[in-house]
Amino acid sequence: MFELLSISLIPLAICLLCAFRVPNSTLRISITGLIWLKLIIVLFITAPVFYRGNSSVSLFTDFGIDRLSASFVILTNVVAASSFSHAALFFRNEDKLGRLTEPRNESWFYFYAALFLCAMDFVFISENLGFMWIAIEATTLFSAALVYYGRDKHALEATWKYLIVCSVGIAFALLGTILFFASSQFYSSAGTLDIRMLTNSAKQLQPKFVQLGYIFCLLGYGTKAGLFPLHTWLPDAHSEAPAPASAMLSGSLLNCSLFAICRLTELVKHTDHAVLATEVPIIWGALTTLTSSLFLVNQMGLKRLWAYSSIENVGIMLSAIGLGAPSLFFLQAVNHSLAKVALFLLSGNIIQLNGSKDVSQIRGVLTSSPALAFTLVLAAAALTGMPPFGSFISEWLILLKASDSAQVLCAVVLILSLALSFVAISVHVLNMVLGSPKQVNKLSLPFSSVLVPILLCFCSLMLGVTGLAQIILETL
Amino acid sequence: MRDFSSKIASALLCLLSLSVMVWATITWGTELTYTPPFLLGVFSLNFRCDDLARLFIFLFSAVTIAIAIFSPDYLQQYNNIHKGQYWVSFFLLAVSLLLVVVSADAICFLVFWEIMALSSAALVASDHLQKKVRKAALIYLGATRIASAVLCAGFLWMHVLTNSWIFVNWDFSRPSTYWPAFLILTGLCIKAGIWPFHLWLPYAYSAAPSTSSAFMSGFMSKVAMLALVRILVMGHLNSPYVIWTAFVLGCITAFWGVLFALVQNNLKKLIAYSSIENLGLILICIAFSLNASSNKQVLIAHMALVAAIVHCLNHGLFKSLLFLGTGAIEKSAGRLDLEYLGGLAKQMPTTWICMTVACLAACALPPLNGFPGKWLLYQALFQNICVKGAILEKTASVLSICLLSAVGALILSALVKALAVAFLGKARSTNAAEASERSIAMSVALVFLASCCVLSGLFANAMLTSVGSALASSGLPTVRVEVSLPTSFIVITLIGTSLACYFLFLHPVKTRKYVTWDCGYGSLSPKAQVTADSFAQPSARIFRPLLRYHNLSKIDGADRRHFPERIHVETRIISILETKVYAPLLAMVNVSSRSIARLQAGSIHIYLLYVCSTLIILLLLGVAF
Amino acid sequence: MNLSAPELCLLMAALVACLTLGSLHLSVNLGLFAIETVLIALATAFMGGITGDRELYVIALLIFCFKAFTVPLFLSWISDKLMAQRDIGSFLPAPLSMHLCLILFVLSFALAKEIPVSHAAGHSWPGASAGISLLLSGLILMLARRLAISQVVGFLVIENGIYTFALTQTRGMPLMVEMGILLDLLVAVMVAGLLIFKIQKNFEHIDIAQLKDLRD
Amino acid sequence: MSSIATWSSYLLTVIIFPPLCLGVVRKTKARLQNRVGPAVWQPFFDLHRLTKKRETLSDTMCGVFRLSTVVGLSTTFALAWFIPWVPIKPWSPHADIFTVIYLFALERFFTLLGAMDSGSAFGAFGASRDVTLNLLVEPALCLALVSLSIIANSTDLGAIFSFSHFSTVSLVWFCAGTSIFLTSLAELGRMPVDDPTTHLELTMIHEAMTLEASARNLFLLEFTRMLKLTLFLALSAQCYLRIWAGFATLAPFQQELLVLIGVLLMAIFVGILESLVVKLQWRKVPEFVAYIVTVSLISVFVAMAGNTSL
Repeated sequence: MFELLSISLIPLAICLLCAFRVPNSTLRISITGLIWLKLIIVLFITAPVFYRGNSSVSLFTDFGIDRLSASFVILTNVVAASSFSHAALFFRNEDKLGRLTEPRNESWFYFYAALFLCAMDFVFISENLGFMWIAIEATTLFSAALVYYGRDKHALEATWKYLIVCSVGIAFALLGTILFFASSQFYSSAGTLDIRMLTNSAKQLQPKFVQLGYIFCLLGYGTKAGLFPLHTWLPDAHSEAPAPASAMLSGSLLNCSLFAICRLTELVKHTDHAVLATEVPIIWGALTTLTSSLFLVNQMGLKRLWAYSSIENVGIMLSAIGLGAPSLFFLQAVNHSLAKVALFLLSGNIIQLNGSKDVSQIRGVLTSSPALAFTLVLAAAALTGMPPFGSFISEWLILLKASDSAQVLCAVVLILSLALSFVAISVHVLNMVLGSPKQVNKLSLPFSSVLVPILLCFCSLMLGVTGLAQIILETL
Repeated sequence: MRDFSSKIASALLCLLSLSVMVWATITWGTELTYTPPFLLGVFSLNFRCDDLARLFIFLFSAVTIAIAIFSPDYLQQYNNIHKGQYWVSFFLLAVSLLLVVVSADAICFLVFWEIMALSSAALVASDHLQKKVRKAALIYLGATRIASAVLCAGFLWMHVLTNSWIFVNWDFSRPSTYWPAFLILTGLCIKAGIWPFHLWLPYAYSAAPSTSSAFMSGFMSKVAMLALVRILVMGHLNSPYVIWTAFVLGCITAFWGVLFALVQNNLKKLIAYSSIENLGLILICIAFSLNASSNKQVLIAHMALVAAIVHCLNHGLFKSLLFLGTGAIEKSAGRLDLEYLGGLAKQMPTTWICMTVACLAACALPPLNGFPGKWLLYQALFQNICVKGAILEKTASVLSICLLSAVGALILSALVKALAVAFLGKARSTNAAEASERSIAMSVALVFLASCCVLSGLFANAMLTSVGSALASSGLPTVRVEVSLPTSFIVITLIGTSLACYFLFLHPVKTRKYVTWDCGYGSLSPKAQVTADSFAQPSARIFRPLLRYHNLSKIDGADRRHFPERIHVETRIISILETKVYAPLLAMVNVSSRSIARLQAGSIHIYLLYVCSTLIILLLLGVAF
Repeated sequence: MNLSAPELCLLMAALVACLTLGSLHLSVNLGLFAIETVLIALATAFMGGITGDRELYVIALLIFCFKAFTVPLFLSWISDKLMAQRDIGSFLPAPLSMHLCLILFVLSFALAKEIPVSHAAGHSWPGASAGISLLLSGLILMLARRLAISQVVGFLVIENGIYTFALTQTRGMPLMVEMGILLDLLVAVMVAGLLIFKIQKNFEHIDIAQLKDLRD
Repeated sequence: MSSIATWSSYLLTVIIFPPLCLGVVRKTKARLQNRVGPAVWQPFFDLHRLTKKRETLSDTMCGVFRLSTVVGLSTTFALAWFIPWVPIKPWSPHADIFTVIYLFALERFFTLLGAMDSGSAFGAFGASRDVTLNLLVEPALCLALVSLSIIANSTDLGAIFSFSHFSTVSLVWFCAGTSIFLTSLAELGRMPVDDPTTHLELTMIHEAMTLEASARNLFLLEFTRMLKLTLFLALSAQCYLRIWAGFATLAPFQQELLVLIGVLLMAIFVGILESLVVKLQWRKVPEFVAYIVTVSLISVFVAMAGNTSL
């Protein structure tokens, strides 16, 4: 109970701060401080899972953490901490550029972002499928407000699509959850939604309900995760949200729904229908990877580009889940989140500098701001799985896992689409970075605005060149 | 100040290459293995340095020292090149190349291979304000990523089969390994620029600063060949399909490369195509060695392999010399289009002599260093005709001797064209007329490499034996090759008779200077000289169907026959591969991308329909499983 | 066919949902939705009577108060405010979509028969068929209608269907979960309502089919 | 035979025979054209005259021209020193066929550079045509020599020409001889390919390349050509002689005699051929060379068949 409170307390504090019309400059500093404090608290709460012998800790009825969820909670908070810290700098730049039309928007941003973060935490710590669903739906609602940050027609359209498509999708996940609940009533009349209990008694569950439930949940959470062709809301939402919000959407929201899918897949793998939980995610993951890398080729919106690349990574992670390797899923999620958050944050800066989201309008970043260009290239390399960055290791391990489990098609498709996405992304990135700038820009960003991305890239690098990945895999 | 930092960087580079050279010399003859105490992610790295790797380290040192001496002055002309970017990527490239050479397992190899690819792409993109350079960098990056994708697939497959990443444990003699072998071959071939994957190479090499093209062509492309030897040859590949594919690809590459070299008018592109030709030759050697060893003809296999390695080393030397010479021309004349050069020999004597040496070597003329490798390949092919064996293989050997001699003749014409049009005759532009040797350091670098070429040509026999022993110590059967090159004999005869002729006939004679024979018209202008285009025309016409060679001429004027007012001549060469294969492929990807993008139609109703239809498909899948 | 009271209510609710599709008038739609939800609340209460589960009464009350009363009122307030009395069109003609819905209603019986039923009290396949039918009607509503408010109504119908399914197959979810779901739903409707206002303000219409600016 | 005799006979052949061959060719042609023609030793006088003249160089030249003439002659001397073109040589080193071919290429490389040095359009035309011809001829020559090596199982020309052979391989000798002979016609700019007596610059190949040469430079160039002609004719003459199985059993001086006579006969044959055939149109030349390649290929395949039957 104490843990639950302490997790949710700081977001509430942030909300209060925002509600009390604190001046923006004070707000930025205090929120940055608070969010790092939250990260430290989260680390304290989750530490026992890793150090004590038992691999899971119950926090409250229906709430608890095991190693996987604890890792995801930490990841989410790291993403949030870097996004919030960068947001402070981002909004200061907006201020300077005179693009912050409505000062209240900023505090609204923090308000909803805090709630959003809280909802995401709850996704991971709820051990009850029902609560998990509620938390995920809550993330949709709060992040919709973040997407609507721009207050213009496009933002409105994106928000509406996001809200409706995700709600409908998530409704199916609710149906799936109910089916799981119903399936459990076949052996105990009260029924249960507790994932661990369901997993333990997997063989006794009503097979047809489990099958149907899994399919509905996959569809529902898949919509939220952005699997092809349910990803339709994703590029719109990611490109309309302000950069720090897109970073959180891509860096942690997608993990939430994938985490739910992962849990359910593990559950179904314990039943007699393991084939369903293996083949469908693998095929779907590979398909998503392939199609999204094709989407990347002619993509001209800067943030849409990263959105599609997120979809691609979701595909890879789904394949990892299907291959029965949650630890690899986590590793890939970490690497993807680090790189992607860095990229979204940097894209925010680039858009601020150039005043355009269009890739074909942005040229010569290297000439106009070398530090930005350098970080962008680093982050793009980290994203596309270039050694020695961490994603090389995780993607390679997933490929290895696929080929070792005789999923040749999956491996081939993954290799192909990874190559294609690398080519597509590098073409776009290099076109932006190299060459001479289209217009001479008098603005210059302080070095601090690339500080967070550089740190993230450094983390990604550390994951690649040290034995950290090995430690993570051994722990999970 | 910047210049100063450039000098420091080049000194550091020199130091690096000298120290690895010294290290390699000291440890010569021993086999060192090293596994760092830390992990790369979850993989442990394995390094192994045998004599074969050391040979390549020597090549590395020679090329790098020359480039390090050459670079600071060369880079001065480029205001657009960010020196920091250039040097950082150069160091990254150098170090990763060294580590690729000594890596003993697939992961290690792949990691440094990718770093090498990225840093070399960064080098290609050095002068990124030019559109052409950006395009080249992107093409290169794409090609190299596809190469590593194919390589990855091959490595993964081998890991599935052998459950090991260590190259030594990979045995390609079982039929199940044929496909992975094929994939690995393809991956390495893409990277080396073997036909039909060579298209990136002329783009990249001509767009990169000459120093980096020298390094890439002189050393990086060889590393792909070394990897072929390390993985496939030492893995005892015996699949006839793979071997014959490699052989045929090698033959086509050699011919194709030299054919396109002949018709290029840009000096750098010409040299880049000649690199393609040489890589084709090396691939022929390797494939031939594989074939012989699968037929248990150890001697021939050994000869061909030695030929491959020797040619790798020698090609590295003379090709980097060629590229650096090109750099010197670029610096003083500003352009590399042959139609703008001419008469440089008088203004740039050092460059001229060094380039002549390099061209002689590249034409494989004795006694320079291009000769031994080619000669040994000829010998191996000939031996294969003489031993008992399948008639098909013998015929292939005969045809490849035929092809090799044609290739030899073609490369001679291509390089004579380059050399003569650029250096001889009169200057075709004011820039060329005002060119001069600009820096002593650059000349020193050229002379250094040229003397390397000469020396390795003169001591070819020693080189052959040391390569042979290096191969033997690297786990291949030891064979003594009796044939030896009559190099010293040739040299003595040539020098003796030349001196005799000179002193007998030419030396004390008084000469008269006069204008070149102009049919009595007077005032022969530089424009009357043969152009690079017209020089290559008769040869190119023969291969018209392959080159898609078009020669259009338009003559204007009332009396067109006797008093033309304006003559417009245009030569066009179309690369069939580029227009008929790669352009459609790219278009296909583009079209599929665009058509899939149409799914994102913007209408929320359609999006909801997607959700419904996905549900139906999933339910059907659920029924199926 | 022997139908229990909750089953009867639910099937009637499903039929009402089918009727919803027949009209383009928003007030009619909202009224029918309210009736449908009242029927579901009733069924919940009956179910509570059958199983003796007290929680179900609470849930019935909540549904009645919020879903059947507040939400339709809120939506009709919006439509009054925006002066949108009628949906401006449907991709499927209204009568046709109603008929389609009726066909699906029958079809859902066939589907529901396939669902395994444990013999615990309350599990009923006619109830399940009502749930499926509601779900499908909601989907068709969302797919066919152009107005933003209609889409929200469609979403609510889907939600009703899922709730019906849960009610008949599991005797209702645990109270906490159910309340959480309801809360989410309410917030979602509120957010959607706010957005509808914004859409009216920005675009001067609430025709969702015209929101096609973001695409590839 | 004592070494002094060997040396002197060798040197005499090297110095006397090349001009003599050319003289014989010219004399034959003149006779066939019903002219008296110059004496067979006229080329000696020509050469002598060239050494007396004053040298004129183009002011565009950079020096590689003079180097090229020297290197050309020295390479050809080296070749004459390598190749066992006469049976009696003071010392016959390991004359590897591939080395021989690349030495020819070396000579050509410098000749081409020399031709381009003056910046004259004619020299460059000639050079351009010469490389075109070369790329066709080179495979033919290479294969012809390879076919000989196959039967001897060695790439050493010395071993080839001292090989005691079987009569079944006479066909190989014949084909290879023909191929070498025809190659020499193309290579040295003789009649069906090039007209050595033409003076229209645009049609010339080899003469165009030497247009800027005068006096001693021209002397060097001319002598190089004569020596090359002699080498080729001697090689083909030897090949033809070896069709007769008894040739190998003869004493060396008999062989030498026969070969020298053979060379002169070949020269006469060249003369006859030059008066009979017309110069081919430039674009038809590849077809002519294709025949040479075919002959060489036949020779190689016959040799392979003979070798495998061993």
